[in-house]
Amino acid sequence: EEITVFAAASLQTALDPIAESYAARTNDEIRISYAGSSALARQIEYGAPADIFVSANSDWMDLLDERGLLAPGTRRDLLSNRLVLIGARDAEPVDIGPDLALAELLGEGRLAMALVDAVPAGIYGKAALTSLGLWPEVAPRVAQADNVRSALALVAAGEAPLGIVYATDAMADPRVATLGVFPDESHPMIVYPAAATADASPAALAFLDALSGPEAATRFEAAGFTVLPR
Amino acid sequence: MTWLGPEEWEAVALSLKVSLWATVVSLPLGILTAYALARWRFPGRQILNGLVHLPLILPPVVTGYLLLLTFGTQGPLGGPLQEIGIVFAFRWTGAALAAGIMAFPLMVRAIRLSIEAVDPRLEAAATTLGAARPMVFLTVTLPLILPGVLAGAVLAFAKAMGEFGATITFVSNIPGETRTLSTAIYAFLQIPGGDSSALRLVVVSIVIAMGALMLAEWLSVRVARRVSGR
Amino acid sequence: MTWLGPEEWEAVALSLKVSLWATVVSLPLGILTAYALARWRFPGRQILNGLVHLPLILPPVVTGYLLLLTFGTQGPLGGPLQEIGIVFAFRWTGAALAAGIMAFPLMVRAIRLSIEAVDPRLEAAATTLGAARPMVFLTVTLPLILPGVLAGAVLAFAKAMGEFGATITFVSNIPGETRTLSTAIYAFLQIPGGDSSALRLVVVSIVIAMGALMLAEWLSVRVARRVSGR
Amino acid sequence: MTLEVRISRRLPGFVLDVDFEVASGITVLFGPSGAGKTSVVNGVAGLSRPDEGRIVSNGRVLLDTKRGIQVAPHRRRIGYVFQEPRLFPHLSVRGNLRYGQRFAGRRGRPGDLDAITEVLGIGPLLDRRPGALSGGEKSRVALGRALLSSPDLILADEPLAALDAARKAEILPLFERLRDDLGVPVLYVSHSAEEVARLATTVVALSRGRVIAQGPALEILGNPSVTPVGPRAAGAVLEARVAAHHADGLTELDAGGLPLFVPGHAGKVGAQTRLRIAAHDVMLSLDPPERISALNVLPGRVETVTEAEGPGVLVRLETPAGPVLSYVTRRSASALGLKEGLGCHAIVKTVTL
Amino acid sequence: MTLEVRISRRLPGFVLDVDFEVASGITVLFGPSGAGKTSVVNGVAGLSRPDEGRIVSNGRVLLDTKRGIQVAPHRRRIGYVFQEPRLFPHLSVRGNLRYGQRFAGRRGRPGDLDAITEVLGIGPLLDRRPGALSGGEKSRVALGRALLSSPDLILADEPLAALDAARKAEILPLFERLRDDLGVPVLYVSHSAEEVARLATTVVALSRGRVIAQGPALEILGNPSVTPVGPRAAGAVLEARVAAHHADGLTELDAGGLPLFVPGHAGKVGAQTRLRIAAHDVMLSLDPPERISALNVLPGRVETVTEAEGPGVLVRLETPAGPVLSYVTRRSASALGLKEGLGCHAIVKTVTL
Ligand SMILES: Nc1ncnc2c1ncn2[C@@H]1O[C@H](COP(=O)(O)OP(=O)(O)OP(=O)(O)O)[C@@H](O)[C@H]1O
Ligand SMILES: Nc1ncnc2c1ncn2[C@@H]1O[C@H](COP(=O)(O)OP(=O)(O)OP(=O)(O)O)[C@@H](O)[C@H]1O
Ligand code: MOO
Ligand SMILES: [Mg+2]
Ligand SMILES: [Mg+2]
Repeated sequence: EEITVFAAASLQTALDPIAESYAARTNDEIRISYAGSSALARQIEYGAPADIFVSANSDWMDLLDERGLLAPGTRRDLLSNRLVLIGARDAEPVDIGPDLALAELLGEGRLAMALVDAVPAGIYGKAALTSLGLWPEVAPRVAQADNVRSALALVAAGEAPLGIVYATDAMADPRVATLGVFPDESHPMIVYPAAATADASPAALAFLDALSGPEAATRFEAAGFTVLPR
Repeated sequence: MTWLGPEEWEAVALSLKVSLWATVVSLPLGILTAYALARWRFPGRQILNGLVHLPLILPPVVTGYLLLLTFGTQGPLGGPLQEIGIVFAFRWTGAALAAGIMAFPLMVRAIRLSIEAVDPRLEAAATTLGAARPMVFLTVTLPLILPGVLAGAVLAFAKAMGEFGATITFVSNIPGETRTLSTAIYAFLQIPGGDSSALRLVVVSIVIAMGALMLAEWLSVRVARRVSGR
Repeated sequence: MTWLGPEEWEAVALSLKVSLWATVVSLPLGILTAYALARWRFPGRQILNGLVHLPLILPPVVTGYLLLLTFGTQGPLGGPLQEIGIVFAFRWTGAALAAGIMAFPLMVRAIRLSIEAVDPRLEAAATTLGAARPMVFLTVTLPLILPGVLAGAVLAFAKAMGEFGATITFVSNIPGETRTLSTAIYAFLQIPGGDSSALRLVVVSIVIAMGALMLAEWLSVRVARRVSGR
Repeated sequence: MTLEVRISRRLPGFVLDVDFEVASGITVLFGPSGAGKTSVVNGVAGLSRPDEGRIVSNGRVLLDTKRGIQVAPHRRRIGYVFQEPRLFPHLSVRGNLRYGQRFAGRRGRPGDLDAITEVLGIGPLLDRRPGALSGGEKSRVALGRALLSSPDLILADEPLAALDAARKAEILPLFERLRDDLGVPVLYVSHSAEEVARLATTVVALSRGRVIAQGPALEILGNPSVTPVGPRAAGAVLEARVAAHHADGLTELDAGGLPLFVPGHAGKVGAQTRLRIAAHDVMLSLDPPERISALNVLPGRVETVTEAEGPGVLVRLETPAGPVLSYVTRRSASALGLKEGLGCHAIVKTVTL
Repeated sequence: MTLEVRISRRLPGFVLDVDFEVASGITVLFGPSGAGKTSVVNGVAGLSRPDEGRIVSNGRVLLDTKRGIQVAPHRRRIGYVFQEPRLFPHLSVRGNLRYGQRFAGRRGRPGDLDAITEVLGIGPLLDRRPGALSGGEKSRVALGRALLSSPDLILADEPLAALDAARKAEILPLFERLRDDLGVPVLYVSHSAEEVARLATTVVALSRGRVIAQGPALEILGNPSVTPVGPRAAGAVLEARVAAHHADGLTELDAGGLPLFVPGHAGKVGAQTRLRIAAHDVMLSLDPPERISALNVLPGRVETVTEAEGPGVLVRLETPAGPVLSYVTRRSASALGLKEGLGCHAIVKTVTL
């Protein structure tokens, strides 16, 4: 049977192998469309043939929920992530707290983040900096990229001395070092909700459950995610 | 080549199919539009001109979104078209539509410039020899603008190969259906460590487009030589 | 207009500045490149042709990324240029560079088609009257290709207005510096409920580009009338 | 077979306002550069839209602005030889020649490509493209293209201007055949007195956008004061019959009983022919000349002596062969005492004919 | 002041291989359509690159393929009147005329725009664009443009082909002035026997890409067998002095003591002038003619009688005014018993001069 999954682009590394081994096991064919959560949500809103949606933030999932496009009772918070401060490979680790001299560390440079009002990683980052009282100071120095990966690229290329990205992204790029982890309580919890759409097949529901299963958990954790309990 | 996986070959094949169809199907319409803009004075000419350029002016995401609204299964055009068996939503046909629309202004401009360069006295000569307007177009204007048509087609093809913003927003990124080279590259760039995979696809993309470009140059030189009689 | 906030006005102004500079600065280079491609036979011509088309073929993100690697402060060109006071990274100049490069193939193609349509016999006539090559170009070729130059410029301007993929990847999104209309529109589209704000900016974008388009049409008709002597 | 043309059109700095009606045959539009000849022809072809006008070709109304009739150019069944060649650069010479044929399909008279090619001397060029032709070659191909479209009306705007005398001499008979054998009316623009004299049935003289004279060729050309080319174009046309071809290369004609010797002529013995004698080539002598190199002497009687442009007068002599015009200086005219009724001999050198 | 041209160039279906050297003055390139005239001129202008060749204008080597010299066209200081007008469509007529002037700046001889405009009759057109000109108007502007660029060498490819006789007559003196007063060498392509006869210092006859005859105009034109236009171009040129202007519009010339009457002539009394008498306009009479309309009678003696093309012979008469050529039919020649040494009178009508 064919199962179509719409998933946030940043999940590809972890999700591809999970789907592959699931497909091998069940003979289902799993097609995963990776794109930005906003685009995927809108497409589902306008009738995309998705069975399962894994979003990188709750807002878009909420929207689909309100519109009654989700199969009742299938929504769950699947994964979580952590927000980290990254820098050049040889940069010194720092303690992230209200005393962090972020502006000093930046010097003339820019702080790379995702769009702080639009892209989840940017929104979380801004919230964290705000709650730590650091935001007003660094706000003018922020370079906002259209997604986390571009923010990471700015740091990796040495254009920005520091950046705020997900732990999963930081892990995968050898050109950057994680300088510190933002305290969980400094920002709303980062969740990747998943749900089946209203007309998902039983096979799709089974795959959704598999995503919450132990084998998937191993893969997700290997990629740096925190698996949230069902 | 073994360094491209089967999924990647699929993306290459799909990109070719999408770009070719986008180019071939829009060509007659492009020629007609260019002719109308170059030669006819009618109310609404400026509006048509504006509409043609719209995909160039708008961020591709917006164009994709508008396509989704219009040609999605729920859209004012998508619905009726679906009734008669033409479906764009989340099909490769939709990717071709998006690519075609994004490339349309480039194609039309190139052809229009060529039409404007045709000496109207040659067309008048054809008329006195008994050729009616459409015949004049086919036997005089069209052969003379062939280099421009070729240029327009190759621009459109190249643009179609590179298009992803509108495509991914409109028809998502479904493997085997709407996952073109460009969207695949985009998706790879979104995941940690995807750069090298992206690079491989970029190379493939460049090779194909350069091939098309050189073919067009070669044809164009031949056509020009025929016309100039040298 | 009160329905645009000050930040939005800023984005409008910036977009205009970026697009105008991108167009104006690349125009001479575009004319030169078009002339070289149309008239000169030199080794590497095909390569130049390919290079010019590259931004069209590649997904904009890739172009942006390549720009970042090349013209960033650490880049092989960015570094030396910075020494002499030319900085692109995180500046509006970088946005203009990105827009200019993305628009370059469109500009060059339009101008090249016009150059190819110039009757070489007129240039020969100018030569016999004592004009050296550059003078022939300035006094004969250039006036004759003005419609094509205009078309190229307006295409480039429109494309520059709509460009965001390469821009945001290269210079990210810094309010007042690199936050153009297109990136603002993109940002609005990323959050649920942002559509109406995006729509307002889309309208502004369309109005500006249509204005430019109609201006160009009008100029072009005047130029054409001058040339045809009607 | 008549052609009725009334066109008025206003351009900045130029007003065209012509009105003429001509019978079948070749009508030559004559006039200085910028007089409006091409403008008239374009109007007839339907390529420019007059502000007001009426054009009727052989009973067929092609244009009548009053009645709102305007036949599209491609339905006018004309063959237009433009002032500049206007060949299709993307087609070979053959392709250019054949272009009009396919649209003429049903109208019979299948243009004979081979014959036309032969006369125009463009056989070896058939596979070339116009870009590789010389100026005169282009104009010959353009002429062929128009002729092969089997038109009902031919418009020729200085078709032979780019050609040498020898080539012209080969092509002129083509137009004569159109006029005499096929009866296709021709509107012919020319600056050349020779062409006019040889071809014109009717002459319409234009100047500054207006018709300043029109009428049968003989009348208009016989009146130098209205002929825009000046007295050089004045001349008389005689009807004659081919009497004999002589071994020394001369052809003897019989013009009203008088023998006329001309350089080798193509016509068969017995055939009718027209012969033009330019006024300035005719000398007058009161006595029958003797021991003189001119072979043609036509006895006659002075009919009129008209003041003409320049230092001369135009003398019209009535001879058995028909009226002959002579352009002589005023000084000679008075020395000889030329006046109406005086008997006199016209002397014409064979080689000027 | 000489012009040396050696060009060989190979095209598919056409081989150009010419070699000639001419002295100052106007050199007319003569030959049928497709003979290679334009190709030669393009070679001299530097617009086509010969496979092999050498071009030296007035001592200045413009091309020498052997020595690898090739002066760029814009440095050749030529004024080229193309076979087709080639006006710049984006410039007004004035702009076109002035185009070459600015590059000629330092070379003195500031072209006189007003004077040229006047002679060419294009004053009222100065502010128009070429698109709004008639065919003949275009060719006049093109001529003006080339002349105003103060060239050291003029190339004119059928510059007057599109013009009427009256206009031609006005423009021809311009070329005569170039030849006689300014000494600018001219390479002139023409099909017109009149133009050749009037202007040519030297004639180079081309056929199928080769020079078939070349030499001083008098020699070449006096020898109809090599003149491609046929005997019509044969003629003699006499040197004369303006003797008097008469009230009846005639000018009296003194040619070696003999009076010659020509239609109103521009020269001042006492001025030297050249006079061409076309061979076919000369009648021969054994007796001094009387009571005849021709005013000019030149007594002389037959020097040679040469067989010529067509049905005639060319008679060369020695007269006090100089040698005169007459083209008469073979039949007349034998009737009159023309042979060397025979005394004879040449009769020339005033109006043919
Ligand atoms: N590109 C070419 N390829 C082959 N033949 C050519 C090419 N260009 C010109 N020719 C031939 O060269 C010959 C000479 O051409 P050219 O233009 O010099 O003739 P021309 O003497 O000026 O004739 P015209 O009086 O008709 O202008 C012609 O027969 C022409 O067909
Ligand atoms: N668009 C225009 N605007 C103004 N005047 C024009 C325009 N087109 C042509 N004319 C003028 O109209 C007049 C007639 O032009 P036309 O081409 O009919 O002349 P013609 O008799 O064919 O001359 P030629 O023998 O030189 O070809 C010319 O004086 C020309 O300058
Ligand atoms: O218009 Mo784009 O930014 O090339 O997809
Ligand atoms: Mg004309
Ligand atoms: Mg020529």
